[in-house]
Amino acid sequence: MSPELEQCPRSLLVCEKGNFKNEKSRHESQALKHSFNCRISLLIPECGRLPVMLEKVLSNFSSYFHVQDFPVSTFLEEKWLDAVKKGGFYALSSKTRIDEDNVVAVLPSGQLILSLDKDTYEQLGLEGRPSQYSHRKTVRHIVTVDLKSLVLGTKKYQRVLLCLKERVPLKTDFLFTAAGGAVSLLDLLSKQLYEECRPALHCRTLQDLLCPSLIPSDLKGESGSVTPTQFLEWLGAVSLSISCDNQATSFLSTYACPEPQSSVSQALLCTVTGLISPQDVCKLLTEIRRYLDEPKLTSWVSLTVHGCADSPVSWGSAEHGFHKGGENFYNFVCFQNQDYWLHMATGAKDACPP
Amino acid sequence: MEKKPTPYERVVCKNTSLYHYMKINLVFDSRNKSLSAEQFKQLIITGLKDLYGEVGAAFPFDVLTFNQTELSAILRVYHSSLVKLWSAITLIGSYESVSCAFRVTQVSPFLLALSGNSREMEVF
Amino acid sequence: MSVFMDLNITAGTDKAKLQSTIETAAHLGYSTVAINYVVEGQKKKQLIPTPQPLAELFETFPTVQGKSRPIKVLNRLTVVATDASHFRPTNEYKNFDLLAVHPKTDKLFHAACMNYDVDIICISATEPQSFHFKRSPVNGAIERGVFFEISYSAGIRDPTMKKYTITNAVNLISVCKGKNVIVASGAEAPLNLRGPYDIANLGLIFGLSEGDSKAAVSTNCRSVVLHGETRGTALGIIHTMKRPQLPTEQPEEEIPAAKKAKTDDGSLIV
Amino acid sequence: MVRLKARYLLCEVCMSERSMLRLLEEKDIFQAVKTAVTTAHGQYGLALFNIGSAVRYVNAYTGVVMLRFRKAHYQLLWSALPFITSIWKQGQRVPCFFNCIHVGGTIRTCQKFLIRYSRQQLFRMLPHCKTEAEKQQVRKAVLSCSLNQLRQDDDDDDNDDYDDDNDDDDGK
Repeated sequence: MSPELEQCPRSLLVCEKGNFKNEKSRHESQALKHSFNCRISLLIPECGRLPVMLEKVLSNFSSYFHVQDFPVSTFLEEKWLDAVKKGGFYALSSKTRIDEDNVVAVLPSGQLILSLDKDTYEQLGLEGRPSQYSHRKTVRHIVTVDLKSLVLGTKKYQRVLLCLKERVPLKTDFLFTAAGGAVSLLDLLSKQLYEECRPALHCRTLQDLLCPSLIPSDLKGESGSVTPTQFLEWLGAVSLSISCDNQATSFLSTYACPEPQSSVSQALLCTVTGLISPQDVCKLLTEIRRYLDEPKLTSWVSLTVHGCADSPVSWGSAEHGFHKGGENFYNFVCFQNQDYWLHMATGAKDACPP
Repeated sequence: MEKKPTPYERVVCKNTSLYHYMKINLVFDSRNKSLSAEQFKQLIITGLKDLYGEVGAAFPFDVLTFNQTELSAILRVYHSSLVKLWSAITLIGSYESVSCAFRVTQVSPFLLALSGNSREMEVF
Repeated sequence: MSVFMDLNITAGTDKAKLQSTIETAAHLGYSTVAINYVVEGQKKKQLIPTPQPLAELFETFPTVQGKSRPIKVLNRLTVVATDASHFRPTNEYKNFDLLAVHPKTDKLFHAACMNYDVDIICISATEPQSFHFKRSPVNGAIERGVFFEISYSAGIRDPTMKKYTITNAVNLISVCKGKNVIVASGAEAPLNLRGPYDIANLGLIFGLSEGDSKAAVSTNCRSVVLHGETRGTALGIIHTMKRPQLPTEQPEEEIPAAKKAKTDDGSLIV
Repeated sequence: MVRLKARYLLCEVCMSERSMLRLLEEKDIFQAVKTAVTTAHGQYGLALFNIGSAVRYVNAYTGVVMLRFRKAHYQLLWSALPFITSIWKQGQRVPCFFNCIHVGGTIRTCQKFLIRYSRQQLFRMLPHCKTEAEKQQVRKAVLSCSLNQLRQDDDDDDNDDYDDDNDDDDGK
């Protein structure tokens, strides 16, 4: 049939294998670079109840705050600038879509990122670079303002303030979170009408689950075990409660758990939804490693972290876009011997993960 | 006995996923229309057959989940027939001469991405 | 990309139906819709309808899915022209935000592309096109910033119409090479509407590229709306607003003393 | 003006009863192809078929037909040809199948191919001839089409009268 209808937008999957104890291991920096996470899910085989230690970490995730009609120029106020300089501060505009609207984000590195449509960019008058994922004509520009190097009262500061306050007084809904305790969002938001939200924790126990058998040393699935795509598909099937035992001839679905497989009597699936800071993810990862240090029935635990589809960045400050799906997520599989697998996936309009 | 840590390895795969996944649901004017998973799949096949003929009707795809009360489903389709399946679903306009429409919530090359779509979440 | 728009929602006579169609459009993620009033040219003295005041339609406009702002509604007039006399720019046309023409003959198509002061040229979706799209008028239209509209809902309402929709769309797109095309619904009921990403995918089977087909529901529609705003003025439109405290833009290099003094009354501190 | 590129498909209509071939008409072939495309590729196939497809040449003696499709989607339409199992003629169903013998970009290349092909067919006919008169006729026909070919290689532009050269000679 027509070949042009058989093409799909590209997707990327980066698979890594390493050991947590390796000094050069980048697992932490990779997790920290992924700034805006909207959901994590944890799968622990051979476990019926959430272990106390893990529960403690999960329930201690920092709150996030929702503010309506927050003017972007507020970030230039002195106390906000100070807060940003302290680090661990995250802000992302909400109810704005990266392929349609203006999206604003503040990264912990102190960068204020404005992903703007053509009109706004032209009115704003701050220099930016055209979006990498434009078509024919550039209709989206990315303006980056380094808030850390911005000093109150300088010419540059005045200019940014003028643009954001007078020329285009951008206002959107925002989500804030802070990690590390250096920044007190409650103080900062005292003048605003805000809503404090707690990340929502849900746990589900799955009975008699068919699990693919994983071999830590075999990342690519070359020696007959599961390939990364098969494994991720299976993880997706588990979290969406898709039945895995279908015959190849059945009418509705032919999906089956990849071979080699084994049956697990029970497994625990926990999801936390909300704006989750990367620091919290790292804490959880450390706790999972500690959990696996003790002898357990299971040989592995999986942690999936979903990024926000409408964030202007995916990893670090690499531009993120939305074509027909804005997927950007990563998945850690932690093994008992402190080995790990890391799968990082992005969609069509994304740079390659670090 | 400490084993030597496994060496670091990195593989970058492009377009690795053989399948694409679609989260869809079917809406009717009246609420009380109900259909089984088989009828649901048959409706899609009919749509495929109408738009792409016998060749289209033969595209393999899976209905991974089906929720009878919400008439929502997750489909799995080979990436080469995604565009055709999607367009056929788009152009389905009636079921048993009752007008209906498919709403596509999300399409992704990763099934896992369907479980964490920030656009669907209430908190944002 | 700009926001998603559906620039063709059939007005009809049933107000409740129109309301629910617009609500559905908002739910599907369209930020702007246009209510389409159609004038068939045949009748001698058909009155050009006056658009229904939007305030009568909704007290509060429905909120767009996933956003915090309400949907924007425009009015559009489509003149179905089988004869050159059918398209007469009168003052009544000025009541509408957008003006479209549906030429039925080769000559009228040529005239619509090259001369008519319209925003949109409609392409037939329910019958085979009676003429070929020629490159020169199509290029002329592209140069003038006039857009071609493919409407898809006829194929949803009546399955046998699909072939005409696809044939005419493929024909058009092979001539215009994917430029200046918008895809709109032409919906009469909520269930005729489809989501913007579905339409971006549907564009692929019309022969549009990935980027072009997404532009057909977003960026190109924005150009149409802007074209609609500028129509009637000479070349463009200038919004002027008084901003008393806005000082002149400062060049980055050293400012001479004379200029420094000028900015003293402004808010800029040097 | 940019030329709209086309692909010409030379097909042999194979029928069990050769006598039925004589009744072949362009519109029957067109209808048969259209139906097959609709069955195999649905409304989408039909929509593409409606753009610039035509039956350009029918030889009722040899059963050779030439179909014209747009280059952009000839592969899709071609794929429907093997599914043709019959042609409707005067309310009568005539079983047949299409055998595609050549795909060309211009009518001219198809014509050249057809002449070569017809000649081969004539050579194959030769041993089957029963009487000397028949043999002579075939030889003459072979000769005539090689002459034709020479003549045609000389004049470059004109290919309008392509179908009257080989109508008669391979009529055996």
